[in-house]
Amino acid sequence: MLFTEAGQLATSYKAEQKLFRLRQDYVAFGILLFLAFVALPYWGSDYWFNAILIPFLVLSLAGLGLNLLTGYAGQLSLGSAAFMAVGAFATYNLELRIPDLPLLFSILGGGLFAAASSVIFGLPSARIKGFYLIVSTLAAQFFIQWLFTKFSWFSNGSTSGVITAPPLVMAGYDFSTPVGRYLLTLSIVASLFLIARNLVRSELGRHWMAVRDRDTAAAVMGIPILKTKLLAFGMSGFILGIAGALWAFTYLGTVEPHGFDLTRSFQILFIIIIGGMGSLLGNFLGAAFIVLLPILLSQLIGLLPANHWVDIGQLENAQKIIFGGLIIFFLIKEPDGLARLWQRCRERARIWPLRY
Amino acid sequence: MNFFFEVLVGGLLAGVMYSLVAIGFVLIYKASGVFNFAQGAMVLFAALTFVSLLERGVPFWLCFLMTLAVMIVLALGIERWVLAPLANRSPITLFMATLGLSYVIEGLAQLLWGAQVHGLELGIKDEPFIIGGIFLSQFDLFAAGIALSLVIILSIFFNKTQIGLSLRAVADDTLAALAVGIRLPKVWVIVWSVAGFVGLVAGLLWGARVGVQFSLSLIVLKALPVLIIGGFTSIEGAIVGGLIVGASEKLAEVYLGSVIGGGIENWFPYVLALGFLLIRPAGLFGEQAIERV
Amino acid sequence: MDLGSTELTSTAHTLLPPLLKLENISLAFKGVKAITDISFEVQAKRITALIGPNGAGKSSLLNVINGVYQPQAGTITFKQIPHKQMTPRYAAQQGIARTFQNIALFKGMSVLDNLLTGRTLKRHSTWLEQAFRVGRAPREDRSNREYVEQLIDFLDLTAWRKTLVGTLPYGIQKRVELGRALAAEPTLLLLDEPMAGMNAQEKQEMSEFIRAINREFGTTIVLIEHDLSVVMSLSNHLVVLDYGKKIGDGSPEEVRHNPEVIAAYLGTRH
Amino acid sequence: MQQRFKTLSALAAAVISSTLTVNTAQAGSNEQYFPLQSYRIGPYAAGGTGFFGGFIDYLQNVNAKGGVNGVKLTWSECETEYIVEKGVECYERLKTGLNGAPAAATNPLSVGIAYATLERSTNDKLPLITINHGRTDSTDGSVFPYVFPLQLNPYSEVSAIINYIAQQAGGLDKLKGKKIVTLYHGSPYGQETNPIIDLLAKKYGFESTTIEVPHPGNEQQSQWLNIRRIQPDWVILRGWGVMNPVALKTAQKTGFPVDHIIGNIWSNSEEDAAPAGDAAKGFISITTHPSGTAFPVLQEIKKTVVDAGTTNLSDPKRFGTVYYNLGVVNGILNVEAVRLAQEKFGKTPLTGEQVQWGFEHLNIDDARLKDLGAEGLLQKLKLSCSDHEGGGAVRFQQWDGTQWKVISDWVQADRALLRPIIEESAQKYAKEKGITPRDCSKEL
Repeated sequence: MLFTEAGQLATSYKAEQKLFRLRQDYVAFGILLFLAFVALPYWGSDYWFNAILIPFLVLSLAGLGLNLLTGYAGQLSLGSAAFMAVGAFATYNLELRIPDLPLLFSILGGGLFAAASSVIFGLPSARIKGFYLIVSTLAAQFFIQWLFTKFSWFSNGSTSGVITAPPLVMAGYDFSTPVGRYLLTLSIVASLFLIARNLVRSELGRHWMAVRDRDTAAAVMGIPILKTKLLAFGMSGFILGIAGALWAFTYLGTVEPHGFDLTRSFQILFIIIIGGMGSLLGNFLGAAFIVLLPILLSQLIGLLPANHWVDIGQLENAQKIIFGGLIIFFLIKEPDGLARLWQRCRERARIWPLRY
Repeated sequence: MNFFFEVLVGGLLAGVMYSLVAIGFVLIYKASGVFNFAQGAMVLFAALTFVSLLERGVPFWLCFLMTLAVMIVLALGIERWVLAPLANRSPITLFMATLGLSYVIEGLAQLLWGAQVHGLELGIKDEPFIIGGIFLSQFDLFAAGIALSLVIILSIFFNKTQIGLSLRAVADDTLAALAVGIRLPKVWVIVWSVAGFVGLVAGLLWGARVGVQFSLSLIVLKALPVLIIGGFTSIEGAIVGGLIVGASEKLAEVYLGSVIGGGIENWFPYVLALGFLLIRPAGLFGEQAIERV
Repeated sequence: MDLGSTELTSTAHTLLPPLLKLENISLAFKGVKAITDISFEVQAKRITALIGPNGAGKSSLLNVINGVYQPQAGTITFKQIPHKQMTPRYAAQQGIARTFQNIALFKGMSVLDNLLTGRTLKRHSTWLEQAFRVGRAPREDRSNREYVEQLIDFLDLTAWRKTLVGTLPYGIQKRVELGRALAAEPTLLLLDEPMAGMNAQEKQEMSEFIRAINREFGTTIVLIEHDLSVVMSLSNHLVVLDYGKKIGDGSPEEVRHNPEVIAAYLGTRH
Repeated sequence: MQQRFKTLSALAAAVISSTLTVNTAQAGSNEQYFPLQSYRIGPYAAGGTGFFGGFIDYLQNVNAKGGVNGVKLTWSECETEYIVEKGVECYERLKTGLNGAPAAATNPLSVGIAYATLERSTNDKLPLITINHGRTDSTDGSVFPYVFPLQLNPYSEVSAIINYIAQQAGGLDKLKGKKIVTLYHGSPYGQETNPIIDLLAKKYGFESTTIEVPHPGNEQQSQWLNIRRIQPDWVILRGWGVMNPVALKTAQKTGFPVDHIIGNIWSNSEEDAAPAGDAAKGFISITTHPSGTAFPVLQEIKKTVVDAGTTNLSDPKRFGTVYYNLGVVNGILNVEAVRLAQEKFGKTPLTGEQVQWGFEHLNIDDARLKDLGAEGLLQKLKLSCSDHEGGGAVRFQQWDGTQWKVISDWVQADRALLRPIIEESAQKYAKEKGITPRDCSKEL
């Protein structure tokens, strides 16, 4: 029933351009929203909110930020974490220095600052291409981290450079409980994903993909290459910035510049490789994978009987190997990531019980 | 003024250490077009294997040979499970695969040998000595000597041996090389093994300098700007790039750092590399590619 | 099919000034000459073919015309405006569109999206309007979509509208690329070996499409093609290149009897 | 195919739900639980394996002697790799106890994780122990009731080092005109004390320069050339991990005498000195707990745990090293807090809130140190509502090429001088967070 499409034909181009074309998609989407906004807050435990759901949502958003740049516009970046840092620190300072600014505006402002810095470090993409661009993004990574560590102005004179979350109050409602932080994160993440969905289906989304697939051909068709790339950097930075602010304030509650180091950038890159480049759903799948796999592994290792032949802690090194191996595996076997696998499952389910 | 020269010379010598890592990149890039981010992990792996064997009482030269053997096995594995399946894929895909590879190698190194910090003594005293009022480090001079001999060995290898010549043929024109019967997988294994050898040498010198431990893999981040400045395809470029990066970052740390705040060494080479990139996209010694449409 | 085309006979000789005029164009890469001092004219609404052996500089010449390469010397006059050189974007804005020798489609996008990308210069809404689907954006979305759907019908691509172009057969990809160029409603269409690698029947089909485009849209076409039988029947005007120099220029009949062309191209080499 | 897929997904769901279920406390067990957010891999593994090795071995030792008043101690580990979000996940996973045994306190041994779980543990009423490190202003227990930077906070550390330098020079007044360079790790931890050293410089009239080493600290050529140019009397090394041996090696290379380098509390282990080889010979560092195995408590652990083959150390040679002994000290303090709280709340497993009372009333005097067999290993310690640090004294040790030799008696930090700064900072935090500080005069 869920996959019956027969008879649902789009009768106008307008109908085809709606958010979802199929009735089931609307139903499924509605159920999903209901689960996320109503059922989970009711059933979830603190552990689920604090340790799984919130980081999952934030990392999905960060994945989206990088995916727009790398998956859609084809510009490889190793500096995602730096723009998250800009978002977090800018939000913190906006909240601190403009007392009456509502929290939501501070977060949006943090996103805008991150977008601006992302555009600046994206400027060299006018001349350099491919993986040469990682130099520019790595420069961003190291420079921005240094900036926030070095100048304690950014952390309001805190000697250690650590910033802590402002009170999470919005429209008089306190979001500082685990459920509250979850709902706040979920609302922001959901809205940004909807905007992103519109964006990648719009003319700009096509421009990004055109630049990614064949930049010469794109130029020949009159697509302004630099503007298109910079818009990708900007949008990517904006979303990463908001993800950074959420990471700092709804997830951890506190953050230091070191929390946005190169390892984090790699983590986000892995999310989109595993999840699927150029796929919105892939961000969720990749983030879920990257959040859940270590927890599962560490739980499984915890189930092993303690003995002195194997050093349990050392076994955790296996996790690194598994991650690295999976990256290679996905690049070889499924370059389009989990999202593509999911799509295959759906296609198979659609024609079930037939094989093809 | 003496101080300036001290910083300069110290920086140049430190730069040689970066070059050592960068040479490994150049080899691999030339032969297989892969930008190998895992070179740092290979340095760590080689050094850790070496020092762990040494600590178990294996004599120095045997350690060296055994580690070399391990690096060759590693190269075989990489060819088989990473490079061959990814043949003809885009450079960015290959780069990301080496990112994954670096995780595998780092995890493997620590799984096998543990995470302790190991000291490594190569028997070179590091007492400073003074020439013309300038402090010089004996160890760094020694390292520079090793780097120089490494470059000579490699150039003999590439110019005089049969294997080396076929490697150069592949680097110059892969299709033509295939046509005359050079087998790519074999070439890859050889070149990754040679890169493993370079990694081992770099690992020993770096290990003696900073101790053999996890963060050795991070020196890859220093080698990157070196390559950008020198060009990905030239060993001379790696040396010159290393010298430029070493000298300029030390001078910047000392003179610029006192103005805008210290600790700028992490990003300064990148900004420098970016500057070079905007002026000479292929690096000082790299070949500029013409785009065909 | 109604795309506002004007009826005209492509063989009718016009006395209008040429749409495109190249004068003394020279191009070199790192000192190696690719094109030496080439001049010729392209009459509006006609089909001009560039022929010549591999490495003769044909593709380079197309690249010069639409601004991908910047020539070291010479003048390009398009619609009576002389230029030393153009950028690809400027050329596109002037109404020049093209296809590529090795298909340069956007592989990760569907046929429909590839063609829609061709309409880029027909849009005026900003990206913000597009992101939120407000202002001019929805209207443009609809009109562009309608135009592109007509093109899809015209090129007989309906079966593959939503397929990713990377997965399509070669011949279809060539047609999609033609469609993408056409979506821009160009004045001048440059086709770089539109029939390379095709069998006789596919070539026949492609020739029909090119002829139909020229006839129904009134588009001026410059194409590169190796198959002389196709070229002779399709084009009104031939320009022959060899080693970056022009060795022949004229109607198919004239070129067929040009001794230099026969020596360089038809006789000794093939 | 479809069937297999279904079975597989059902299986996967079962695994996920079973492994992700959080252990919830049930009544009935007679055990006290220690959630260990340990780290045994990653760049700082050497510290984690030593510290948690000592901690666990001490807990084993207590159990071998019948537990704390009959209450057995239990623990489980969760690997953090020193990564903040992993630490948070571990915290959330372990905080509710194990098989009915309630959690006593968390000991993440990481500044980052401590910061990230500070508010959480306060909300959950679970003491957060940051022995020898952590947030300096959490010393003020009126604002941070559940945070305990036991023995030594970062400010005290600097003050003690300056006092030692003064001792060597022959008095605080002799500091005038001296040059002291602080070489610090480019991280929040490294920077934390910079304002304090500048403050002390102003007060005592010495010249202070702070020089940053970017993380991780593989390359320090320019920093040490700079130091050579300044020609300081002393260099305070505020390092972490690889930065320490590299600093010593580079010092040697640039000709700076290593016996005028003083390592701080995280530059004081065997793992910091030994990899530098000869270059480390003569290096001085502070410690709150000497290394060595001569202390009765360590002999006891040797007998009940190490010789029994159940030591947590993968390399038993590390028994009695600095990190190991810090783990033992940490174990002693945790267990003492439990023991003390049991006196008030009864000899049963206690909640974190009850253990917090135990920590806040810790009073380890000479007699108690003797009972514990920890004389000389541990300093006297008295905690209160307003003072969550307690000690503030350090000893100095020198590396002789193979091991540390203690070279000074306890040197006390000038805690009275630091107190107003700490209070000011704590008040600022309280205001930012809307916390009403406790009135410590009313606490018993």
